[in-house]
Amino acid sequence: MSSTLEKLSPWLFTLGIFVLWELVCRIFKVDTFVLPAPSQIFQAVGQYWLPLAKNAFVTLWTTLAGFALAVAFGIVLGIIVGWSRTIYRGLYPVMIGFNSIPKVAVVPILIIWFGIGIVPAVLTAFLISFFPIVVNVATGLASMEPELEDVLRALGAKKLDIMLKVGIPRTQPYLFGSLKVAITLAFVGAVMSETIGANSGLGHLMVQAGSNFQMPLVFACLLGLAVEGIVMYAVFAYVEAYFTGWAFRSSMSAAA
Amino acid sequence: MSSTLEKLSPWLFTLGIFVLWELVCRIFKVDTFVLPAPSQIFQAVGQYWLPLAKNAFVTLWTTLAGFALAVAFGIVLGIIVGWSRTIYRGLYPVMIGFNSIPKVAVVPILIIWFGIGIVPAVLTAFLISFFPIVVNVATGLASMEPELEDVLRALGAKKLDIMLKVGIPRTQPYLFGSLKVAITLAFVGAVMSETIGANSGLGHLMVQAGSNFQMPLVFACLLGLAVEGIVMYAVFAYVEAYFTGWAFRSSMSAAA
Amino acid sequence: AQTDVKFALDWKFEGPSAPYFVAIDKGYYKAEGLNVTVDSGPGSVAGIARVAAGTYPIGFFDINSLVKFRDQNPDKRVQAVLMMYDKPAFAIGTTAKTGIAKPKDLEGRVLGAPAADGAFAQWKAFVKENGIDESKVKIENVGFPVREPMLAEGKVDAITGFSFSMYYNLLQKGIKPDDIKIMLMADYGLVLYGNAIIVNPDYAKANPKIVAGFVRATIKGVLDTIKDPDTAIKSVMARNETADPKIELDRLKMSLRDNFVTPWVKANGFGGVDMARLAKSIDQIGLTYEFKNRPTAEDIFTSQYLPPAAERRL
Amino acid sequence: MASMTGSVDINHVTLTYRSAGGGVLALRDTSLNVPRGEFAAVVGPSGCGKSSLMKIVTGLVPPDSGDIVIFGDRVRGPVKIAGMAFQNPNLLPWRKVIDNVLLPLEIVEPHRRKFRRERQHYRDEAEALLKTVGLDGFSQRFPWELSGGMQQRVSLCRALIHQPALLMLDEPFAALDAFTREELWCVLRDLWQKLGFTVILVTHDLREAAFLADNIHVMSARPGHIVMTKTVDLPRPRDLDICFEPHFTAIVHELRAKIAEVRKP
Amino acid sequence: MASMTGSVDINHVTLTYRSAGGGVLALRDTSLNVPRGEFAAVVGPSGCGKSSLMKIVTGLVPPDSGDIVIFGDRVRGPVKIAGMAFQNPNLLPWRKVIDNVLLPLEIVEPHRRKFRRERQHYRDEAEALLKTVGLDGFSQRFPWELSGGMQQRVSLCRALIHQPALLMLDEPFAALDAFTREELWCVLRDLWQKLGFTVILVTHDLREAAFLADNIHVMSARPGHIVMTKTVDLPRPRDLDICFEPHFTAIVHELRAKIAEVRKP
Ligand SMILES: Nc1ncnc2c1ncn2[C@@H]1O[C@H](COP(=O)(O)OP(=O)(O)OP(=O)(O)O)[C@@H](O)[C@H]1O
Ligand SMILES: Nc1ncnc2c1ncn2[C@@H]1O[C@H](COP(=O)(O)OP(=O)(O)OP(=O)(O)O)[C@@H](O)[C@H]1O
Ligand SMILES: [Mg+2]
Ligand SMILES: [Mg+2]
Repeated sequence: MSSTLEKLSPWLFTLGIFVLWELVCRIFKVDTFVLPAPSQIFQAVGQYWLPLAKNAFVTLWTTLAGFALAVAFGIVLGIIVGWSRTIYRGLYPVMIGFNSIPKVAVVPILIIWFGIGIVPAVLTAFLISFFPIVVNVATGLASMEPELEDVLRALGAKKLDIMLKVGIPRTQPYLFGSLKVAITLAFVGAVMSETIGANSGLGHLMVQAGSNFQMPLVFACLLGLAVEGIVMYAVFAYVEAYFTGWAFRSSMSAAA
Repeated sequence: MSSTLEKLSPWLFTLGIFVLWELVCRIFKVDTFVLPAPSQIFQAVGQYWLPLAKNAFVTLWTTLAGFALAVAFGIVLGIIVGWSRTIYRGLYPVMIGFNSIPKVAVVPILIIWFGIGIVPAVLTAFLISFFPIVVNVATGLASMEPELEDVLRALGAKKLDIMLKVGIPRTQPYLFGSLKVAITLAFVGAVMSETIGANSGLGHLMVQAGSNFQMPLVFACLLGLAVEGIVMYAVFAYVEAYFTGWAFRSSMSAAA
Repeated sequence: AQTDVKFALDWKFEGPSAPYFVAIDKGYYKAEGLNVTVDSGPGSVAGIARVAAGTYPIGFFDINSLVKFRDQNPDKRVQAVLMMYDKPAFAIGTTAKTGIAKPKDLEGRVLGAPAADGAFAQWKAFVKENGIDESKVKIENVGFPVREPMLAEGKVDAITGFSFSMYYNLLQKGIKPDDIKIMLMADYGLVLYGNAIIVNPDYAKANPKIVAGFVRATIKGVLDTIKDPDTAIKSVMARNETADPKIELDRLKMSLRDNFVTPWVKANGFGGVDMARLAKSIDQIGLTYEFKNRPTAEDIFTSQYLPPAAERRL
Repeated sequence: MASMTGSVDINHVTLTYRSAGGGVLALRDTSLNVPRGEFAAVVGPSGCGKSSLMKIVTGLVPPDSGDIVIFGDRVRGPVKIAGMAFQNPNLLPWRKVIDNVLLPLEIVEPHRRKFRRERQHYRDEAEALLKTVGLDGFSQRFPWELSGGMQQRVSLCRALIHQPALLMLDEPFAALDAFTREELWCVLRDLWQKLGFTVILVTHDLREAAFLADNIHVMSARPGHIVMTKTVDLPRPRDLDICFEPHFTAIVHELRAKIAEVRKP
Repeated sequence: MASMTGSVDINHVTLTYRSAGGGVLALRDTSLNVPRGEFAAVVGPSGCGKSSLMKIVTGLVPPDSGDIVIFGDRVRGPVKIAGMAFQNPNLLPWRKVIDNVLLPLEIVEPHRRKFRRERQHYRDEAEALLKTVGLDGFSQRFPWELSGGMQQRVSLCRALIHQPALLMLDEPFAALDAFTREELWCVLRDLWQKLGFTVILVTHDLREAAFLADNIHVMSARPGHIVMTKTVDLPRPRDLDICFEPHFTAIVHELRAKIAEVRKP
């Protein structure tokens, strides 16, 4: 495996996908209405870059606010759920139930309570994205090796200490994994809320473009979202490499 | 911790939430069209149990079909991503990008290609839910301890053997964790697709009820979804206990 | 001092929303002492709830949805105070190649209809008024995003929807203007009204002057828009960076022609209703929908905030 | 054995591990007394319950019956005054060697309180300790960058760093070559003589037991219990040369014979 | 030493571990030859590179320079003909003891092919092997239900089960008491004499090396290389009593002296 290939592979993959997409659109004469070709989408990006950038910025920061809430809350709730079997058994089903519900159903309630705009978007991003974090933190704590736990218990450490010094670090690779899932969900949540009630953001722009019959612009918004997701991923990948190098020692490790 | 309390806790929690909800609705006089009280919802369940049951069944099985696809594909893709650094680096960003896009935007395309009904619902459930599985499988493989890996390598085992005999079993607790996340997403995906194009399913029923302002019925549908999610969770919890007992040895383990 | 008023639209900022922006830009609201902000919305169903809950004091939504809302929530006395669309945009759309020319032709065909569609909600009434054998029409629940594409691809033979939405979506699908057939339900026996300005009851009770002022200023905006749509559309375009001015102008003109300026409006002035027709329209809703607390025409519309007829003449 | 205040006192302790595969009776009616400040060794065949005994003393595992009293306090849960080196090094893989060694100081009072303020001071102490076990220069490495024996030495440092009143060592020198081992015997001996803590050492090396301990307790095969206590009446301070004295050899042989006897059930 | 076909041949091997904390030169220009069927032992101070040498021979770690030839084939990656017992037992926690022992049979041909069909036969063999190391009755338990020494014995069984042509043992008896250890010496000796495989044994116990091996290779402190090869000229078959013979003791003492010398850099 040459390391140049490795460095280039994300770009090659992305390029490949766009080329494939363009080809499919041209060969099968896919309707713009159904799926615009990348060339059309990039044209829309060029034409509307200013509103795209402005709205993308709004979406980015509402998403990040919701995501930050989700991370904090998810870790704390994960610890609580990992803490007590009674809470685990009681709360888990309820959380599963809550998460099986499409958040679209919840957004209107949030909008009625908090008005349209940024608050419901932040809350939706939060509500939709905390669950994977809870699950991975709780799993990490529950599957702690008793041997490592004993190291701290033998020192008379309190449960919280054990969780913080062993449970959380040990589960870090999975915590970061769950963050990758959570950030994508947070974007979805924020955008969804924006489509239902907001005067700005990519979700708002998408619906507007849709009702203006501008499918390429709709897909330009989606592209913007994808780019934002990838940028956030790059940030995590960086932080992750710093924190969890110890976990990715496998010679087969693709992450390191 | 008494084990009776533990056994009852899911019921107590659920009951507690309903009681709280009812109280909030009554004390703050929350409008039915914003958030119906549980009493109203259960009344709707009683009144419409037949359509609820029929549509719930449709949603359940489309969801399960999509979820089954997601599990199979997620594990395979997780192994592939865990396999090669080039693929990992190339594919991960693309997947993140794809997952940052609300699937609502993709459903119309599926419906146009596959017609309305069950196929797009299954596919949406699949598309929305495979990502957490990939992430956790890939993380599990990437964070394999080289010591355990060496046990197999020393026998001249091939990479696939190492993945199957060490990587996957080792990551099982997290695999099951990701399944819990994935099943909830699968429900969300199926329902979403049903709201956009289907003649049956809880999503279809919800939209119908919503356009008639029958909020209690809408929430009865949501409740149905939550119940289905919880049932699936119970199934997993059972399977999980069988497969991953070895991982939950911690005295603090809430999962065991 | 200016009073802040939040006003909720049913949908995005498009050609037909010109009157409010005209009223803002020309200072009509300001003249009434109002500082109006306009928010886009998610459609009538969710929107009416927002007005009922008080998130917005005033909104612009479908009066037929309001009827159902009042039926489900009899104690929430949300009322319409200004009728905007004398004729609703509810329509059946089809293409020339299907050969459907009149309602009766729908028999034996497939009708694509989003379950939440305002137009589809009137389907049963339409069936009854036109003597269609309902059992012979196959109905498919197609969501909004796929409605027109499925018609264009021949997967369904006709669709329900708002006339101007369908028209432009079908144009986008590359169907020639001459091949697009739109049947306005109002032209086929439906007496339903369309969208109206509705108000939160508590707010209206506490601030009757504000509501009346809002209504008056809005009417001025409407009249200006009717007089000069080409100028009015600029007020919309200033607030929607991505819209195509030509399409929006077309859409506004179509809406003015079909919805705003009907013969009845020309005769009686803008903004009022014929209470007998409204009562009959409630009956027609009852054909599709099972009432529990059937509202009366008076429950739904009040003319108390309307300015004198003279101010409403075209 | 009469219990006296100020000793580690194990009274008629029984321990069964329950699991899906059926219960395992690990300890049966085991009693043992280690007076404060004594250096005790426990020897016995593999799988007889030595590690279990260590875990019971520190309160990590609760016995089925019987009780443990440490310096007057009954053990009800994990105790705070002990330092323990497990049979496996059990180093935390996400911490560098030095941070593994510092771990107890982040937990145990009064160090915990002072830890942030006096970080540098504690680091210096840890570095010094690592140096005594021959690991200078390895403090900034991760545990998996060390050889088996080096990991075990880090684990020993972690047990010692907070100068616990009771030191529990479970085969701490098993992965070391004879010379490193003997060096560390001397390190441990000197520390013990200087600080006067109480030590319970599990070992398979009878010479190690005889060289270091005041009393050597021999355990039977599983279910384990103490079948013999041998007092090592060699004078202190002891030097490595003592290992070649006939009396030393005699003690070792006596122990050997006893274990050989108890291994056959 | 001249290389001959049919031997394990390590030629001028150098190994550096590279890591964030800087490189560690573990092996420097190490050469070693173990003829086919020989029992070789490697001894040396802790951290000198013994485990690294084992990993290089089995191809788990590639050397910086030098090459390894096993029975005529150059090692380019993990080899298939070896059985290895690591210094850590490294049992897979999700597999019961018996399934851990059976693992090599699921991987290595020709067993792999036959594994499903002859499952029962293989299980019986594994049970028998577990019995020889004193673990009958523990086959249905999980690894963490075993004591340290028991785990090590399971690991030994796993290395032996598929009767590899080359057996690599990294301190396989370190966690065992003297008697169990000696018992297993005899088990290993008998197996070796019966099957005639090649063994490389890393150990800290010089008596163990002298009792079992044909040749004992002494490694220097890190960076490790072979500083002495001692041929054990005791007659075969050897009995445990041989450990008390003066010639045996002399060999042990010679080794001891050599290690003492090489430990000082
Ligand atoms: N967690 C556990 N679950 C079930 N059984 C256990 C567990 N830990 C130990 N045992 C059993 O208890 C017995 C004693 O184990 P222990 O670890 O105390 O032995 P030991 O004397 O330390 O042996 P060694 O010298 O091999 O380390 C063993 O037979 C073992 O199988
Ligand atoms: N994965 C690794 N990364 C970096 N350095 C390592 C790694 N493994 C071993 N080393 C270093 O290589 C040297 C030799 O290690 P090795 O494990 O071969 O020693 P050893 O002779 O087996 O010691 P012991 O008798 O203590 O097991 C040590 O100094 C160690 O720090
Ligand atoms: Mg032990
Ligand atoms: Mg080693």
